[in-house]
Amino acid sequence: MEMQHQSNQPGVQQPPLLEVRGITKRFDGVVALHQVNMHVNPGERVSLIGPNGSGKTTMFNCITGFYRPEEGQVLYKGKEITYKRPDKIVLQGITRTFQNVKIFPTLTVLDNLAVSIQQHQEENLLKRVFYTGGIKKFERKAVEISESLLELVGLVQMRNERAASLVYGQRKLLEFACALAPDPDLIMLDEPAAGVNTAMVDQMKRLILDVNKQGKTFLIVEHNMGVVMDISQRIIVLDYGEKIAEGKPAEIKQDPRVQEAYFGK
Amino acid sequence: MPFQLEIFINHLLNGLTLGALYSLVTLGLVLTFSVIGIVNFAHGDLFMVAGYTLFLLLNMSIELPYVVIVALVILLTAFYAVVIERLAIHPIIEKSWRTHAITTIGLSIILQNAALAIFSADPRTTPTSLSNTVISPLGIRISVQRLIILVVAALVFAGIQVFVKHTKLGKTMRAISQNREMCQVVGINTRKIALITFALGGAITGLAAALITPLFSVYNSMGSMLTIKSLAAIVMGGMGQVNGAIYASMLMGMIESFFGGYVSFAYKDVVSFGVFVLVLFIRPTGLFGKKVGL
Amino acid sequence: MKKTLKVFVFLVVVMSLALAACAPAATPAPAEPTAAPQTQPTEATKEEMPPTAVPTEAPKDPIKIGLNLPLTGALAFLGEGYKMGIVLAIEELGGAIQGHPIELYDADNKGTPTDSVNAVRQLVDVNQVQVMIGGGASSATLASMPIILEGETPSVDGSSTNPTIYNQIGVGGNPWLFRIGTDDLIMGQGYSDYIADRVKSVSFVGDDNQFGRGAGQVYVPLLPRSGAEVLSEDYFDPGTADYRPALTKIKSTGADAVLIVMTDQSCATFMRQFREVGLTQQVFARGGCTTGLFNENTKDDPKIGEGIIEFSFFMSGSDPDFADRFFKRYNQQVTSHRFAGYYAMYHTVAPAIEAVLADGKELTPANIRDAIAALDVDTAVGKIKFDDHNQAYTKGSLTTNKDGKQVFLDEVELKPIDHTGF
Amino acid sequence: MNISKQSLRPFILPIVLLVIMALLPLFNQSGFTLNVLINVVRWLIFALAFDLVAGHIGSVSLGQPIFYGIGAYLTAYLAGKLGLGWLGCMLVSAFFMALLALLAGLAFFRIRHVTFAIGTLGAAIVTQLVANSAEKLTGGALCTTGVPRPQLLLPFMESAIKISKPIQFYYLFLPFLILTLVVYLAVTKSRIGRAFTAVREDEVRASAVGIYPLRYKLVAFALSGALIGALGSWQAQYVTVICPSDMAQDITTSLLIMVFVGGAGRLSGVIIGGVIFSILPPFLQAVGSKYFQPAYQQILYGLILVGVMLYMPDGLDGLASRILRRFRGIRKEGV
Repeated sequence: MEMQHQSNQPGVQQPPLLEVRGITKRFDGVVALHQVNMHVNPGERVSLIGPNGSGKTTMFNCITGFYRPEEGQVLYKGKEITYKRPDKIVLQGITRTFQNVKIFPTLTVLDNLAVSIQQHQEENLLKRVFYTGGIKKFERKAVEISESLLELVGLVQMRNERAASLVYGQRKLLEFACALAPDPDLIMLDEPAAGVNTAMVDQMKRLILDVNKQGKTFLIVEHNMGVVMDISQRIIVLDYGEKIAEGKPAEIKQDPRVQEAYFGK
Repeated sequence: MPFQLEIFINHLLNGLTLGALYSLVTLGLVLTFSVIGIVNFAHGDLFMVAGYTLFLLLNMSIELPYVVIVALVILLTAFYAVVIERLAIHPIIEKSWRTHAITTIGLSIILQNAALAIFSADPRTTPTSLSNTVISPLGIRISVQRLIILVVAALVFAGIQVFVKHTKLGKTMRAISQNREMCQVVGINTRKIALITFALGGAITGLAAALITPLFSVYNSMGSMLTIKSLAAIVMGGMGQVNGAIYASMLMGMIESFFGGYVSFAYKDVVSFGVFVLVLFIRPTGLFGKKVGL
Repeated sequence: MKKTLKVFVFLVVVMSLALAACAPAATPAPAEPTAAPQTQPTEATKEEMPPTAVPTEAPKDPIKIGLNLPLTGALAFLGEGYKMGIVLAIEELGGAIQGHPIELYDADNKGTPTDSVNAVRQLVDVNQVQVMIGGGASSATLASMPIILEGETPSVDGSSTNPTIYNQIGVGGNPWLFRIGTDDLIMGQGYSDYIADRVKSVSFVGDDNQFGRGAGQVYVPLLPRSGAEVLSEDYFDPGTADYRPALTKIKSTGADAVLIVMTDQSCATFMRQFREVGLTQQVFARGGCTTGLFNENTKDDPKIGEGIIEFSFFMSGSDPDFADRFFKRYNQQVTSHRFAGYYAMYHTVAPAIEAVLADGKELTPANIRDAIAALDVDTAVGKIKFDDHNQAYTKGSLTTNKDGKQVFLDEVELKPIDHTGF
Repeated sequence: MNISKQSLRPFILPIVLLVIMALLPLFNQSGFTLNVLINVVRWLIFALAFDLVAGHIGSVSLGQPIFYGIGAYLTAYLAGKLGLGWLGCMLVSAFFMALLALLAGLAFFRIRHVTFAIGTLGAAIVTQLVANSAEKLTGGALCTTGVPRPQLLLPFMESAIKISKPIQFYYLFLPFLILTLVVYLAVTKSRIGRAFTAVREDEVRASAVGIYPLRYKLVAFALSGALIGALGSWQAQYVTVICPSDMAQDITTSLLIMVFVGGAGRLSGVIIGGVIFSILPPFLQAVGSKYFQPAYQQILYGLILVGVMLYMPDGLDGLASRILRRFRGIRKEGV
């Protein structure tokens, strides 16, 4: 199976960064995802859309290891990650945000970023206890990265505030910065534009495009169709746990199945 | 020791009454836990206060019939529960489980020591004429008080089933226990329901105390063990499932009776709590599946 | 702002409650018959009772007596009982000995070793008492013994019945601790023979605490040696237990008799259920099965305790006059702890202090210790005279219940016994 | 940068505390004072170790006295039967309690929140009941007695000093508090502490930043178990008697009061709570035993605990820092 993706000859299409094969997930007999296949290529901006309850967040959770799918595989850089623990998957280079914004409220803004970086710097627990010299260096590096990210999202002046004191939009930006912090290859955003004002939506869009230019891959779940159409290179549509369409934004707009799923007949 | 059927039946009956007793105590706790989502570590102490209430009522200068006294204890205990809810539970109801647990542990300290200061450490007995009247159906001697506990426990459990499934209030409680947020969204006053649930839990606890203390004695620190056994039953019964908690209470009664009777009394609590801890490890969702709510 | 106000109000409430906590002690409420007397009598002795000595004399130095007792926790009823006896003794002494007013200092040892160390430290170092009265839990006594030794303050103990203590006090190394109550081993020998003379087999049940367990360690090996088989041995949490499963088990063993080692309250509950199950064996008891409190708790049906034979020390039967005085004072029945507290104060500490004063010596802890060691007092329960292990051999008594009242059967002289191996 | 300034602040209070505690016996050497100080040390170590689990990873374990009791019983065996020295006993107890904590943690961290609290409470009761009933092993309700007291053998000394005076105990004990404070600070003020906070606040989010929650819970639990095990070992040698009641729930209650009234998860909070509530009971008893019946004292503690939960969820520490902040704010405005 893996052989397929190791063809690195020039001219042949690069293997996908993330590949999902035949994922099925059930909850107490209710099928949340059924035999879904999808992939994300390196450097791509892909959106996952669908009506409420169509299985988008479930798909996120299956990819990032929070759910264990009943069937199917998730491959990242050609390696299977299906039943790995969430923290292991993160360390391989996939970060994510959550639909209902998750930050650590009593940590400072800076520490929220630092804690997102630290696990990537040293993975061995023993090292963390006995290797103090390295720790100091790591810590300096973490602060450096965090500062530059705060500048990027515009939260520098809040650096020493407790994250609990941020307003909703700022929390979203912080969570976004945290997702960037460990220098991942794939960033998965769960509704980055939900619940924020138009200025913030524009800022978010700009950030995504800027970061993408630096070579980061994005997989985004989003409801705001304007945003989806603006930032996506490719769109995957789920409905009732099945993939019903896939294509460029313009194609998806025209697709009758998508219109039916969204607006009914 | 040869197997004797009479002894076995006796152990069975003992297990049944002990189980009925535990489940009556557990019932009040599991209701509040299920509907309000609060684990009340002072529940056993409420039972203790109800026990002292019974003691005072039985020792009044006017002699009231036992039925009236039981009714009074039920009403008063419901009232205590309401007072506790208003003063201590209401302000923290939206906070974390940690706050709930520590606040109710604080309540438990207050109640236990207030009882110590008022009634001294001497256990008080509250015998009624029923607890000394013994009948012997099928050659098994049993006091009328014990029979009443069995019958009332059965009636109360049946009543709860009917209440939850067929009354408006019961249905509302059930709905809240299954999805609190949704209920708030559709405009159900969950806080009012919380108060009513506390009162109902208090009433059941009062009933339990009024029936059970005549068989034993009431003393200030009796609540701790009752709370812990009830909590164990709730966890084994699947965190907030009323029926599960009742079954688990019956199971604990049976374990204690049979293990104590045939093996060792010193280790009977070790075994019943051991079973509880084991259940936690093997089936953290409880023995009886993971249906949510009442 | 509102929050700060709330916090302030809360602090005020806490402070006022702290003050309120003092109030009941300062102004004794009219005694409700069922409530324990607690501090009220202590205050009474200090404030309302003038020293009996000639009032024209200048007030003499007070005698400070420390109480190292479990006043909270599971054994609180023991400590309370002791205190009731001690307070009554002081009242009968007129609140003073030869013009020296008596001051009582409480220290709550909660019946645990750690708190017992704290309690003795407080009494010795802060309150600087001249003599202590302790009792309740043997483990607490054992833990406090090094501190008593170091603090060089005598302590009179009423009911630490663990035989281990015998080997460690007096010539055993600690000359400061005295026991007026005999321990399980001393009592057990005589009672085992008595039981074995009457029945061939016994089921043993006890409270699951130091009292019941300690007795079990003695009787379970001693009874077979005396000639009675032990068919079962069980312990129960005092008060909580539903005893029916145990009673069913006793029924199935078919023992000739039951030996109960329980305090008053557990015994009342146990016997009530014993009758419910319809058991008819002879009941032997050790502890609280024929006491006034037991009969009080079973007064609704006097048949419950009928015919129990109990062996005990400090039983009201052996000093009925004291039992009457106690009931008059508290409107409660005497128990062996209440009894022991009284005897520790009235017949042990007080005579020793009188002896010191009579010799014209100073009231130092050391002088009081010597006086206690030299005591030879006749009481209703026999001589209080200490052997070289600081053990007094008060008499044991056999009692039974008849028509809801305790009836005195016989006295038993207790003798020193070899304690090696304990 | 402000980080270096911040990293100094947490050391101020513990250093002040330690200096005061080390110097106090110079002014008052009564056995009572020293015993109170020994209790302060004991409760502070206990509370700090408890807070590592309850405050920092947010798992309120009501079973910590298990480690204390087993550590003590283990010491009775090691010191009494095998003749192991005091330090050896403490180390061995610490090691085995850390091991036990790891095993128990693997089982108990499968459950969470209030179920975890109830489960650990159940385990504590089982352990206490077993200690009460297994008379051959523990002496049962009659307790294990006669644990040898420590002997200190220093270099260049002919014979060992028998530790028996309170002052000797105190100064032998104090370094253990220093060690505990160092461990506590080293763990909580480092990246591990940050990860602890992450785990406490949101386990799902913690996983999403690469933290494996179970691992950190186990670290905290094992550290706590080791410290408490060593403490139990120490206490057994100080009091010489160990009873099942040493594992009783009122120890947990005291810990809850100290940590949550003081301020959970913050060193200053634990120190404030630990010091106040280990000094207050003996003080009230000694000064006002005539007025302050033990029952009233307990009621007062209960009221304080409930009141703090209702009105000052950050505890006394939170209140203190709020007042300080306001005070500073006013001063700044004035300048």
